[in-house]
This record gives sequence, C-alpha cells and structure tokens, in this order.
Amino acid sequence: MPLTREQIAARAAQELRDGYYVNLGIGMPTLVANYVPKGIDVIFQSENGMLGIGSYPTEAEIDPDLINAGKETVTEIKGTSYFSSADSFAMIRGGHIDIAILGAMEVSEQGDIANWTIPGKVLKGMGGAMDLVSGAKRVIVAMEQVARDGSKKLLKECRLPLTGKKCVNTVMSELAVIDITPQGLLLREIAPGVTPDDVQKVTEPKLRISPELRTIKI
Amino acid sequence: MPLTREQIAARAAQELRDGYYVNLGIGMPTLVANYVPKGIDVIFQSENGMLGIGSYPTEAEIDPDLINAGKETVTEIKGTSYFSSADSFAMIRGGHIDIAILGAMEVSEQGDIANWTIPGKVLKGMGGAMDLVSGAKRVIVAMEQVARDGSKKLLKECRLPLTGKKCVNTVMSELAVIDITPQGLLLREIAPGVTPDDVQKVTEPKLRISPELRTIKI
Amino acid sequence: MNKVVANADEAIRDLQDGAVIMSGGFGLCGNPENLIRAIHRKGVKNLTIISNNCGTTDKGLGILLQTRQVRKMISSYVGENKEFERQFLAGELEVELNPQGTLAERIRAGGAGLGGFFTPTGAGTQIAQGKESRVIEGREMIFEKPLKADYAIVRAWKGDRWGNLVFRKTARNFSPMMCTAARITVAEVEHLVEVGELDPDQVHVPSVYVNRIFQGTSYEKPIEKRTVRKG
Amino acid sequence: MNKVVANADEAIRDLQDGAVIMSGGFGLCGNPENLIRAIHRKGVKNLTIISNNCGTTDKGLGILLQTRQVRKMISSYVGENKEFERQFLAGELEVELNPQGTLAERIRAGGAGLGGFFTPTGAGTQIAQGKESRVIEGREMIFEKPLKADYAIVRAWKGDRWGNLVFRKTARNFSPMMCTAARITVAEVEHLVEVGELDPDQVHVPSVYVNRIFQGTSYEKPIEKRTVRKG
Repeated sequence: MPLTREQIAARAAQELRDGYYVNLGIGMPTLVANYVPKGIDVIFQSENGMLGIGSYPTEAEIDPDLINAGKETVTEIKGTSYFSSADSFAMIRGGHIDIAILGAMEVSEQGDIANWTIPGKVLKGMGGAMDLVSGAKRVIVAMEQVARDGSKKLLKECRLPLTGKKCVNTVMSELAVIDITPQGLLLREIAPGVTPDDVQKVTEPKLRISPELRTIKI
Repeated sequence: MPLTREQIAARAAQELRDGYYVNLGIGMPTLVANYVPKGIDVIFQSENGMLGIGSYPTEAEIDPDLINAGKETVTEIKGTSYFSSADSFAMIRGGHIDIAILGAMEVSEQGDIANWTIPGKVLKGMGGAMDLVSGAKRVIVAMEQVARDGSKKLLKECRLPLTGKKCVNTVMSELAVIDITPQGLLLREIAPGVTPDDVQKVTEPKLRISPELRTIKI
Repeated sequence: MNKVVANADEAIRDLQDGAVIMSGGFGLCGNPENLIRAIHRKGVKNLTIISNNCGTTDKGLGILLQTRQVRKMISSYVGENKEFERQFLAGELEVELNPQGTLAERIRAGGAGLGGFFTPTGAGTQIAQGKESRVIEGREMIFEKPLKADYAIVRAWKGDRWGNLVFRKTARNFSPMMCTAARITVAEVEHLVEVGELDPDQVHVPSVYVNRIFQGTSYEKPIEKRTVRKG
Repeated sequence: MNKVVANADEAIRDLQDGAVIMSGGFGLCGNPENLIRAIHRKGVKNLTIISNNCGTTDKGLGILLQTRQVRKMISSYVGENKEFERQFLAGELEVELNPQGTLAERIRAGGAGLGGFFTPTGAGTQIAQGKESRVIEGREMIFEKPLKADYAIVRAWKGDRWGNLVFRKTARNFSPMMCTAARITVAEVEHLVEVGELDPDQVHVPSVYVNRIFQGTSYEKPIEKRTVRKG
C-alpha cells in the first residue's frame, strides 16, 4: 500500500540523527518535524535567519517578529539563535546544514531538481531553494511519484527549469526510497505490498534494485 | 619654523568634522585624537573590530579584552560597538570611513603610498594598511618630508613596495600641506617662516603652488 | 552629531523619482512600515526596489505597486501579490529574480566594497544565463555582482541617536546588509534610546551605517500565516 | 547532543601532524590559551597556522614556534616575534602574508561556500602578483580565494553546551569567521552555560558551527602594550 503524506514524512524523519541541523521546505517536508525520533536533538534552520525552530505558537504566544521561511508564525526553543539573511545563507551555502528535505516537481536520474517555476504560469521566484539544493550536505526530496496530471516526476532529464544540477541524494515517495547514484537510480526500500515493477511503472529511468532491498518501516 | 609632530597632528585634526568616522594609524597619527575640535563628535574606528575608541584606561580600567589595532589598551565610550574582523574590513573597504590618517615611508605624486615593508629588513606584514589606503573615502598621510637617512619621501615614483596605488589625497608634513591632484602636487599651506622653495628642496616632484597659498594655523 | 529626524516624511525629504531603494523585511515581517507609507504619500515614481519580496496585494511594499510607483523589483520571491502578477504580465513592471542567498550576498558585497564573488548557487540553471562561470575546486560556480542603492530603509527594534541598531528575532533578515549598501540609510526604530544605552557587544548595525533615524509609530505588524497550536 | 569535552587535550585528541589550524585572536587578545597550550603539549608538527599574528616570542602562538611545530604561517602581521624572524630568515618557516581585510574575507568566503571574490585591496602591489585582476566599475581589483582549515580554535566569553558563542569586546576579532571555515571547530569559553541561557538575538556564533566546547582555565590574558592615563 502506498504511504500517506504523513508516512512519507515519518520515513524521511528516520534519516535524522542526534545533533543534526536540518532545513525543511514548505509543504510535506514541514511535517517531518512531527516525527523526530525520541531522545535525540535535531535543530531546524529557517533561511530567514533562525536556528532552532520550535512548535507553532499558542494564540497568546504569537509574535509577528517571529516567523519561519514559509511566513508561518513559530516559536523559539532553548538554544535558538537569530542572524541576518547573509549569515543564514553563508550557513546554507557553506555546507553546514546536514540535511535539507524539500518537495519537487521533477527530479532527474542525475540528481537534477526542478521545483521553482513552471514557464507560462504565475511568476513567484526561487526564494532560497537554489541555495538550499546546492548548499546542504545531503538533499532529500519528499514527493509523490506522479503529478496531478498523471505525468511522471522522476525522469531521465528534467523538463522544467532547474533549481539545481546534480544535487539530490535521495527521493522518498509514497512507493519507495530511491538513491541517486553515479550509476543512476537505486531502489533501496519499497512500501509494504508494492513491487519493484509498480515503482518502475511510474519512474521514467530504469531502476536498479538494491541487493538489500527492504520494506519501508514506519 | 617647521611644525613639531604634535603640531602636524593638530593640523591634521583640523580636517575632522562633526559626525566623521575616522581611522588613525599608529605613531604620529594616533596623536590626532588629542586635537579633535571642541564641540564636535568624531568617532574613531579600530580595525580589530571597534567603533568608538575612548582614551587610554586608568590602571583600574585596564581590560585585556579591549585593545586597539596597535595592541594598546583603550576604553570604550558611550555609543561604542564591537564587531568581527570581517565586518570591520567590510566597513573599511566599503568606503564607510570618512578619513584615514596614516604615516608613510614614501608617497608619490600620483598618490601611491609605501608604508609596510623595506626589502631585506625585518619581515612584519602589512596588517590592515592596504585595506585602509584603498578603502577610506579620504587618505591623509602625516609624515616628515625627509627620512632619517636624509632621503626625500615625497617622490616621483615610490621605490619601496607599494601599500596602495593612487590612494593618498593629502600629505601633511612639518613644512606643508600638499594635495595630490591629477595635475600633480599642489602646495596649499605652508608652515610659518617657511618658503615654497624650502618645501621644493625636500620634495622630488615639481610643486605647483596654490593661488590661495596660506600659512598653516594651529 | 545629530541623525535624529522628526518622522518618516522628513527622513525621505530628498527622495526623487527613479531612485533605487533597498527595503528590509521578509514578507511582511520586519518591514519599515512608516517609511513605506511615507514613500506612498510622497508619490515618487519609477522606483527600483531591492527587497526579498514585494509585500502582499495591499500590505507592505505592495501598496507602492497599487499606485504604480515601482518600475523594477529585484527580489527572490514575489508570490502572494495579485497586482504584482498583473503588472508583470502586462509588461508594466520589470522583475529581476535572484536566489535568496545570492541576493543577500550581493547586497553584502555592495556594502563591503567587493567587486563580486563566485557562488555555486544557480550554476547550471537559467539564473546562470549570461553570467561568467568557472569550475572552482571541482564545482561549477557563477559570478555575481554587488548591489548598491541610493536609499536603504529598515526597521529596527532599538536604535540610539547615533544610529546603532539592534533587531529583534526574525525581523532582522536583510536589514543589516542593506544598511551598509546605500548612499543614505534611514532607520525607523520601535524604541529610540540615548547613546550609551545599547550594549556595545550586541549592536547589530554600527552607527557608521545609519544616516537618519526616528521612532516609528502605529506599527501594524501584519501576519501572513497565522499558524497556531492549541495552548 | 553533547559537544562538551573535558578539556583542551580531549578537544584536540585527533589533531595530527600536518594539520591546517585557524586560531582566533588579534595579537595576544582573544587567544584560545588552553588550546594553544594543548597543541604545544601534544607536540604535533608541520602545522599550517592561519591567524592574524603569530603571538610574541614567548606568548600565544609564539610558543609553537619555539618547539618548531609550525611549517607555515598565513597571517597579516608577524612583527613582535624574534624567533619567527629567525626561522623565516633561515628558511625554516614558510610565510604567506595577506592584507588583514583580505585574510578575514577569505576565511569568511571559505565558511560561506563562496569560490572567491574580487577586492580592490592590494591591487597594484606585490600582493597582486600572480593573481587574476580586472577593472570593475572603474577600479582595479584582484581575485582572492577562500581559506579553509582542518581545525579552528577560538576563545569565547560565554558559550552554551550546544556551542552557541558570545564574545566580549575586541576579543571577538577573527574568531566568528574561523568557526565557520573549519572541518572541526573547537571553542574554549570563559563561562560554559546551559542551553537557553544566552539571548538568541545576541549569539555571535550559532551552535551549528561549533563541534566541541569546554570551559577554559588559568587564563593569563597578557597585555602587549599597557597604555594608561592618570586616573
């Protein structure tokens, strides 16, 4: 059975280790914060200038000077620090963030990612996405395998304008955990009741199957 | 009569205006702080990361964490701020310092300056001198006209390794105030009892004499 | 030394048509609300605005779009603004998009006297088009140029009469760099204090960068996404 | 998450011959005294030290010269040290001089993931020799490359157990950038505090940059030029 969005987030959270500094993109990746394994300290960075994001505030705690990069009101934790945008992206670009978990519209088997614009549609801008994909030590994409229009999202080459080249390390979808390796896509884990063939059907490039292929456990 | 070192510093201090941010080099330029005109606020920067240098401390006030770029113990004033070396030189390089007053071994009529090394002598390093001469809005050199060995210091071309090219605006010596202009050296002020010819004798390039030549007043 | 002015209108008294203005703020957080309102009142036109975003349809910098005062935006993210979209699609508004970190770093470079820098961000994307690129230590990098402005407008939490500034939480964002990169920097502060009241170790923007300062009034501090948990 | 180590010796347990080390401090101000002593005790050799100065003949980093542990210095000013001079003239010590602002900016670039930058500092001087140069907006500028290190050693005033650091007065100098540019950053602090005790708006180095932290002891804090006025 394919994973739910919550389950994809929970699987992604299994990659977190004690002492990791992590940046979560908006949408599904934000849910990852709810599944941090017990007993470890994981510190979330927000590219608008904050390290150590807490939970959403109560009504009484709301502070308009305290938002995350998605412009949501948040809180601080013990150990939080604030800094300027230049310092924040020095941190990101300089390789100090252990993992960035992001959504994507397309990912290629080379690890290229497209997640910032669709030509002819509304102009929004890339925000911090290009910096994050090129700067984080490890980039995990959490996304569904197929777009709403039925088209595949894991491709031989991205068709949309790129956010970054050769930067995605792993894709986590409702069906599988797939590593991007120099030899192409490697199917490492698979959702319960799903076959490698099911995954291949919604994946454009040829999947290699890991000899240690295992079932995703949440 | 030639000016004393204290008088050269006092003359240089006449260039200071209310609200100026100023960096003083070690040696004679340090004395300029003693002659700030009454009633104005001049803020001294120290390139090791301080804006708003106060006087030397009393014995009781000495703080090893509070020194100027010459490694002398100093104090802070109301309105002082501290910052990192990168931020300090961003301030200097970015043209935010109104005047730098420095000593020099040689200055050329193009405004080149040499004040950091003598080949074959002790290796010391340029410290912040290259940044200061290229970054300050205005560079004033306070120096004597002639070196201890009798050689001229205001030259057609510097012979020593340069600290910076085309960066000195004005030279203040024991004999004169000389502007460096696109047309060469312009004698603007002269010490009491000194003639333009006296200045020319110790100056290698040809001096032009300002139509408004006046006597230095301290 | 007196940098204190009475209000936002006096602070931008010499602002003219065609000026390049950097504005601090991330979305509607940390906006110089008094100064944006004063620019709106003054009605100057053909402005180039450098700011991470362009407010929302009716808040923040968005109000300058309504009155068609903006010719060009240099930003990283301009969603959440219908009027922006309309003017852009109609060819009435020029837009230059920069990756957010590149935008921040270009402003810092402008203030720090650097001639530009190589960054891996955007290499191999359409952001790299027309830019010099080279491989440095095995990574493709592109050359980005410094940004400067005629005016920077920022809002700080506290500021003293010399212009030393302290920001609060994520309202800091782009403001510290912008203060360094403009010919005239104007700071509105929530609390104007006497010189000597701020801890020198904890000043975010040293006074040298601020030309004019005043205490702002009537802060609205709108919230874009009011996300709450149960108390 | 536990970054706290017992002492300086434990903090540099894996330091090896040939390592590149950045050391905070300006002259003898802000030196990581415990860590310098531990490197001295450990006796590792062929070190490359990146630091604005090299201490004095018998203080600060100077003690590592006495024991011939240093192969190369990358600095801006190395006066005040007779042993340094002797080793340099004898060809025993390699020296790379950088303008102070260029040194600071190269370290920042290393930590910030930039590939290098153009600066006007040093253009037309011997510092420019062998470096790419170009005219940018009418000024000659030279290209400078980022600096990185295996270890950064710094001393802060306060630090919490996660590694958030606060510096005091001019003891800050190069330390914040160095923390960002090393594979392993070790901070010794005068006051080790609990997580949550530092004001988040006033942290100079966020915890992400610090790998190991401990409370230093026996600070000597020598003064190079004791200048006083009458009280």
